[in-house]
Amino acid sequence: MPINYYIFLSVALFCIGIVGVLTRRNAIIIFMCIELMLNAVNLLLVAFSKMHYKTALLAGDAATTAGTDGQLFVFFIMVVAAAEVSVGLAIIVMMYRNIHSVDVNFLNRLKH
Amino acid sequence: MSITQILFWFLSVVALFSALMVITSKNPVYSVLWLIATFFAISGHYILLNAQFLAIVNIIVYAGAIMVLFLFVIMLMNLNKETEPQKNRWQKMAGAVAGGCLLLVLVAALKDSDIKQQQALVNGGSIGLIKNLGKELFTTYVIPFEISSVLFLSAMVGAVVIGKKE
Amino acid sequence: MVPLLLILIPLLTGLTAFFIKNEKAVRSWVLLSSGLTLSISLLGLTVLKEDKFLQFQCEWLQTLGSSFSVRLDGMGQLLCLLNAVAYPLILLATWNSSYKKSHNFFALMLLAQAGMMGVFLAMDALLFYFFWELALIPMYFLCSIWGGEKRIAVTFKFFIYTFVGSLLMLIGILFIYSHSPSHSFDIASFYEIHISSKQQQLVFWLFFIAFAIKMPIFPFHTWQPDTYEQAPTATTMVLSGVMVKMGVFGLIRWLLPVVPVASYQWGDVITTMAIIGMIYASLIAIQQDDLKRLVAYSSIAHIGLMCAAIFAENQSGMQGVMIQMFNHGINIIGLWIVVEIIERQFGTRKISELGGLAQKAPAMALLFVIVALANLALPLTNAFPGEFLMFNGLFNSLVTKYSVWFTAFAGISIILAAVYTLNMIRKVFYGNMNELTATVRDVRSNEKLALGIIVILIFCIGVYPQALLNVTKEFSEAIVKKADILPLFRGH
Amino acid sequence: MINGLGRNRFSRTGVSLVGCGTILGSFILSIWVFIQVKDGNTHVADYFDFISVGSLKISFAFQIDQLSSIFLLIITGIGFLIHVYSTSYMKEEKPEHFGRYFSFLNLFIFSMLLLVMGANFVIMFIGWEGVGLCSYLLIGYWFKKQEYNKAANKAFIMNRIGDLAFLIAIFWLINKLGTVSYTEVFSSANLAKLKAGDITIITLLLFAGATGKSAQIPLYTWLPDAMAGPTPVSALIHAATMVTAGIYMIARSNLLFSLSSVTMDVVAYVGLATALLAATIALKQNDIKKVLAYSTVSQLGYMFLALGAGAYSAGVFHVMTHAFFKALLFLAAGSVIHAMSGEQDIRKMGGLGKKIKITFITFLIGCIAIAGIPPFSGFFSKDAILLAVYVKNPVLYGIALFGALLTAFYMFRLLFITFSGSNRGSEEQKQHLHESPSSMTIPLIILAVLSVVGGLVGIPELFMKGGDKFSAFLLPVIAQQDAHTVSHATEYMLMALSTGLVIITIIFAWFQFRNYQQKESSGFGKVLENKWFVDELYEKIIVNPLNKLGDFFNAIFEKSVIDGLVNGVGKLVNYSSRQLRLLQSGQVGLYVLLMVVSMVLIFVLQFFLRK
Amino acid sequence: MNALIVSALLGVLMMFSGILLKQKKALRNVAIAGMVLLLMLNVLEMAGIVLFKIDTKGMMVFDRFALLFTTIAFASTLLYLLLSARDMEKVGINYAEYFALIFFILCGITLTASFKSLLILFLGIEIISIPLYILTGSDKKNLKSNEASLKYFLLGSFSTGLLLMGIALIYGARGTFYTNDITVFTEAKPSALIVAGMLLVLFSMSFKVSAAPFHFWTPDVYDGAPTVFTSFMATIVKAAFFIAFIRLFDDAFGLLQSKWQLLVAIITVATLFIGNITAVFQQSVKRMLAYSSIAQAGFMMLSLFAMNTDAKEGLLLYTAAYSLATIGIFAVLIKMNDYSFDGFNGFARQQPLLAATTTIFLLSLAGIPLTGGFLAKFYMLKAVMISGDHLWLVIVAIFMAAISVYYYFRVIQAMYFKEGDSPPIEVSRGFKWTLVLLAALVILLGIFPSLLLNWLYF
Repeated sequence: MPINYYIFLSVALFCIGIVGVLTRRNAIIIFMCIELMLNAVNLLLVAFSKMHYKTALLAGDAATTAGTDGQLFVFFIMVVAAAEVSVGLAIIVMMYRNIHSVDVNFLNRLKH
Repeated sequence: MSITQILFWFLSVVALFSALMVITSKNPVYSVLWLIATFFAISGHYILLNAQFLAIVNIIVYAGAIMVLFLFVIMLMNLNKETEPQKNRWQKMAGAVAGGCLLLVLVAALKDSDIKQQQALVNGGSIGLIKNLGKELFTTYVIPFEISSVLFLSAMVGAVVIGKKE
Repeated sequence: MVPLLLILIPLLTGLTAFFIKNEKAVRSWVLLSSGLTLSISLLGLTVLKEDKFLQFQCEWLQTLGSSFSVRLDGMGQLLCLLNAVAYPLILLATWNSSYKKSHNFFALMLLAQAGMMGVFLAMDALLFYFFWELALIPMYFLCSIWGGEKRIAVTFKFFIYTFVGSLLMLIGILFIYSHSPSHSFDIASFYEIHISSKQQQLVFWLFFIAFAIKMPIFPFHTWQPDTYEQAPTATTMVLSGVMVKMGVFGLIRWLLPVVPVASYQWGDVITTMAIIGMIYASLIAIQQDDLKRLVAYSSIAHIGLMCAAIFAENQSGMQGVMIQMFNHGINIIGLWIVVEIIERQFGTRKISELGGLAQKAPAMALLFVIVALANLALPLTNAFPGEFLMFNGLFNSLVTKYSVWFTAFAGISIILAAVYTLNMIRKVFYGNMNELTATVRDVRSNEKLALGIIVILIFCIGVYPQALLNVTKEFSEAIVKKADILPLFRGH
Repeated sequence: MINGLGRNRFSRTGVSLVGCGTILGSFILSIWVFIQVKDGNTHVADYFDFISVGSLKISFAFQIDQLSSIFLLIITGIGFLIHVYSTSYMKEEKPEHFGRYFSFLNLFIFSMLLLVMGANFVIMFIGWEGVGLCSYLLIGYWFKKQEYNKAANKAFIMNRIGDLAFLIAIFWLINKLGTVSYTEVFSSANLAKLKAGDITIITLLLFAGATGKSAQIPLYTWLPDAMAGPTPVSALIHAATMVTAGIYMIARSNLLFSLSSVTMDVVAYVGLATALLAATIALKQNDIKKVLAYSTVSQLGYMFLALGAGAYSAGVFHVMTHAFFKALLFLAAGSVIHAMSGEQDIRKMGGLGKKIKITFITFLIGCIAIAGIPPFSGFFSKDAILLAVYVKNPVLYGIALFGALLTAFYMFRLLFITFSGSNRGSEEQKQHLHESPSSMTIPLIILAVLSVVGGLVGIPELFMKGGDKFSAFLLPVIAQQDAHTVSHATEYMLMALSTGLVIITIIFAWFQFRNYQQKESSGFGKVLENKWFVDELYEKIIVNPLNKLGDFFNAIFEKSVIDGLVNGVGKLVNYSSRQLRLLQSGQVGLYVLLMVVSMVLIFVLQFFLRK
Repeated sequence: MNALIVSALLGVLMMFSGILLKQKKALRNVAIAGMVLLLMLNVLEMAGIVLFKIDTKGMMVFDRFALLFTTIAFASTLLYLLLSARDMEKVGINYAEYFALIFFILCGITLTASFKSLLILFLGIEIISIPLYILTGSDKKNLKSNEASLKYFLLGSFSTGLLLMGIALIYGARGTFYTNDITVFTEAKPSALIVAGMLLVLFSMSFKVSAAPFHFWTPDVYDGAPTVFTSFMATIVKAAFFIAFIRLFDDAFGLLQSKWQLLVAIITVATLFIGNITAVFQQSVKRMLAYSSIAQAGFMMLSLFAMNTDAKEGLLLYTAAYSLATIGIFAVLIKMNDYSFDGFNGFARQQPLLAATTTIFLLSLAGIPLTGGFLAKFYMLKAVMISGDHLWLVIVAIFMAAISVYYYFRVIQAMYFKEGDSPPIEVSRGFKWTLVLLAALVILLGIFPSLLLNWLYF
């Protein structure tokens, strides 16, 4: 598959995530959109990893492990995302406990 | 058009469509479900790229664990209705336009990059297999791996700090 | 050794003064300190004339290309002397004024003195900048804590204003540094730079604005009357007597020789500005009803003349400026002392509310009239030789085509100076007493002593100015030579 | 020569003794000096470097030659007399004020001596300003009256205007010659170096300086006001000595002036105009001292006329004779005022001639002298001037003669109104009327004698072989210009003409004012009474606009433009701060939006705008 | 390496001591002792004594720059703990956990100071960020704290997304995460992927150091977070991000300077402008300090712009001077009853020593000579000046510095020149002495910066 396809697909997903962050006001959904962005990155990394692998193969290195690092990076991203989710949801829940809402528009005690 | 290509297009369309549905669904629960659909599509891509390990982890961790957690929280908060009132339309519009512009700009910037001729190897290569990744992870990447434990520890402590009732 | 002591004595005594809570003790301490400074300064001027005494250098910030380098040269001698003379005078004159938390007051005063000493002695641009600011900060606190009603806003304006100026100077310093051949802040390497005329002009303005604000030169002067009005008089004396000289000093040491071409190119503009300022300030002074503001505007006019004379770029003007810096310092302190006495007695500085003081306070009237006349540069008072030389320098300047016009217009201001000074004397000291002024008491002995010393200085220097001129002779020759760009033209 | 200032700690007698004694000492020294220089010597005493910068060297040096010795004599001599006179005139003052008076007076003498003895222009300038200062101090001597103080200020400021011109002239000299000492400036080598244009400018500037000090158009208005000071001061400073400093200066620089015909003409015309203007004003003044003041201005005009005509020695001669008779007149007027208990308005006097005889007679002598009736001193000096003018231009002569007639007219008007007719003063004044004490009358008498015979030193050759000693004496200093080109017959005729006309005028005045009654003047008289409205004119075109300008600067320009700009920057910062912080709305959505928008912009900039 | 491992271990230790030790004082003492140990080990490592020798496969390198910075950060943290550890009690019940989180953050700081791989950078940033989200929200009953936490979390995650996208793009172009390999040779035209990735990384890092226009979270979060943690976030953490920033751009994109220099200049100017201007109108000192931290970030950005030896030295000096001063001010601020400017009215009369030290800190922040702040700013300006023809940037910076005087001096004015009647505050003797020590350090840095900077070389 041409790498450009993956790039565009990922970028599209990434931007959809951004649009979600911009347009929604439910904190949980915003957070989900961020996860979507991370997944777009993951996809891109995997695609690149395979691209580099292919490049190395074509260069004649049959036993190459080029591109492994990309996939491992994805693994770490997932790890971090998991940790982030636990903390993030805890914060959202705490917020909800206090003001019974997860609407970010209500987050305006702090301004100016 | 080979089967791989068909699959690629199919998965791409699914991923994009469900991603769009995530951000447009009124009901948060639907959003979660659409997001899970997206993750599945992405996992499909991983499989297509012969990155089985990540595909599995993606489904288990993301779709399985994380999204369930989301769903759980949403349910806990009783947000499974269309609770969200209409957001300021101008802001929505502005958000969509800004995001669109960003997409446009990124695509325009990247479309002529020097690697546009290159291909991602589909359906082949063994680097995505658990054996290879594991070997690499526990040799070269052992330090980051250990470090991520600190991350988890802090996340754990954090969850305790935040969650514990006073 | 001498310059180091000149800085260290006020600095250390100042720091110690913070901890002497007893008012009497702190006064004596400060008097002791300033007396010591004065005697060291005099020693440096008379006995310890060899280079090894007048120079001090040690490593400091060498990675930055800067060192702790201080030296007493001609102009430095004079200004340090002024600084050293001013303090005992001020202390004497304000011996009866009480300040709450006086230890802090005097400590800050001494710190300011240390800062000013440093400015006059520094031979390294960065060090110069350090001291420049060090002098400013204590002033800020002095004026803000012990000043008049509107002190906070006014002092703050003063502070910000001068701070902006000094920051611009900092840019200038950095600019020269980055273009200096040896990447050093040493003044010698500053004197050696070769930069294009455009760059010179840039640097010129960066420096000039800083100095112009400090002096102050029209139209950068608006902080000054307000600050003088609001500051406690002892501080005002330091400000106007010594601190404004920092700007003039800076022009001579750090601007003219460093960027001679730009100084030449902009000389006419600056001189015009200075002269407009002189007339402008004099006209305003005529209209003033507040004694402090009147003196403040008069100071602007006088400083304007110094600025104009500097840009005449000849030795007459230069030496005139140098001795005038000293003399103006002495005279204006004298004026302030009287203003302080008046304000302390009557609680007002309004000229319109005063009158007839000479009837009951003849000594005060006499001393004041002498100082005021010295301020007018009457012959045989100290200001005359200075003004004479400055006007002569201005008139005989080779670097401008308009010297005659400059002199003529600058001359108008000396007429106007007569107008406002005499009017002030007339309205304050002459005429009939009113209810307020009927309670006047003559000067106390300490005030009389301070004024007496000033008057003696006025006459001594007025009759034999050559003593001071000799001090600055070589230095001014060197500066004029450095600033002279005519050889450059001849070369091409 | 330099007097210690008699300070106010002494008793009154002590002060008088110290004051008079030092002047007497000076006088004696002056005579000694006079004898020393009689045979054409010039002494230059160089004390120390006053200012020495680069190539410019100004030393504190004195030069005594014939010209300065004449002035020395006048200054110390008349000064001494006036000191003596003052001891009783001022005796009603409080001790400290009495001391102050004498210290000022001595300071004045000191400055005046400095002025005439200085060996260069700078020292002259020092004295020049010094006398201005003393004049200021003495005019404002009675400092309780703001009117007087204003007059003092006016005097000082007007002098300063002249001083500025003088100062610029000095700079010009330094610029061209690099020196200010007389001997060097007037050396023929240096004079030859100067271009004609430079000479004209320098001399004009010097003359402008002289107009300030010597009360010529346009800077004369301070002198009449200066009569606010004590009368002896008026006599000494504002009649006999200080005001003649301008003449001294020009006479001193005669070599320079002679090289510029333009300046000479200007000097002559200004002098003549001043003489006429002041004389016309004097016709209608009612203050006894004001009349004398305008008369002084007028006489100074004559002196300048002489200088302008090139008759320097005649000018200096007139300075001397004028010093005698004008000091006399003033002192006599002082005596009158003293007698009338401070009354100065001649309309309230009259018939005093019988009561205070000595004063009357001395006043009369003064009047005759000033009117120029032979053989009184004024005749010779004035005649010398008129003759010189005639040589220069007969039309000018006519005008000058007319001025001389006016002089005679107003002086005798003054005399008759004051001393003849009946007394118009109050009863109390009539009671109080008495002759002054001897310490006042003796100087009067001495001066009267001098006024009578003083002219003889300059008696023209016409009358006496070997006459005109005066010019001869000054010859080393003043190059003789006025080679007589008129025949003796013409000279006689001119003398006779002027004398005759003067006598006719006096007789006319006698009929006019023998029995003076007060009446309103009208029309032109009003203009004269108000001094041609010159003061008002100055007020309108110079003082008021300057005040307005200052007001404008102070109230509007300073506050709203300059300070406004500075504060405006602060306000701008404050305003933008208030606006900018609204950006921080607290809305996460907005934050992200702004971030994304700026990202887009930066991307666009990076990829599509930059090459 | 010493620091990395020990800080992680200390974090764990604190977690457990929270269970074992019930006394808060004991906990505090353990934490402080641990901090001292950490600092000492780090200094030992600078002297060449390394306890743990682990092959990081080139992903990290503990060079002098990194070690010196970690030393600065640890020393600052030690002082911070000495001054403010007691005040953490007021925040909530999880006293031990706060210390644990702080140690974890320090672990992250060690990573960001010494990374050579984008992966380590990413992990380091996350290890710093996640505990911060928690600390921000640790005052659970306080809605402001909640809000700040959530905002910080959402925006922080968003910026992490950007960072990851950037890393992915860079990886795509180059196939490696090692920073040194990203631009090892000069190319006529760098790949669009690298440039785009670099921009995204730039945005993300700008976000972390709160540079405009990615600064929006800063005022709200700093304001909402418990003051004691704001102090930590605004100083040591921000400094760490800056070190990461400059390290990344030096190693990875140093050769592309022409590509990003203008952008950095724009960001710098915007940051200086927004930070300084907006701070002028604030009514709360805490919020003013938040804006001031943005403004200071603008100055630190100058080092990124110039990217030469002076810039790096200067940045270290800047982080030290800025951290010390800000920690000091916050330590005093925590004690105040009223965070508004008026709350400081008459403070000098009530607490002359505290007022004097606060004044020194404020002067340092304003960049007045003889304080560390001045030399730090001076280094920055000098770096820019000798990096080429960028006078305009220096002039902008200077004018903004002048504006900064305005708001810093408002505090001084309130303390010294205004009368106030706020109830007196209690401070311990130790607190005072630590504050004096801090002030002395600030001045020492202002007079002899070489005491610090010589460590870079000797």
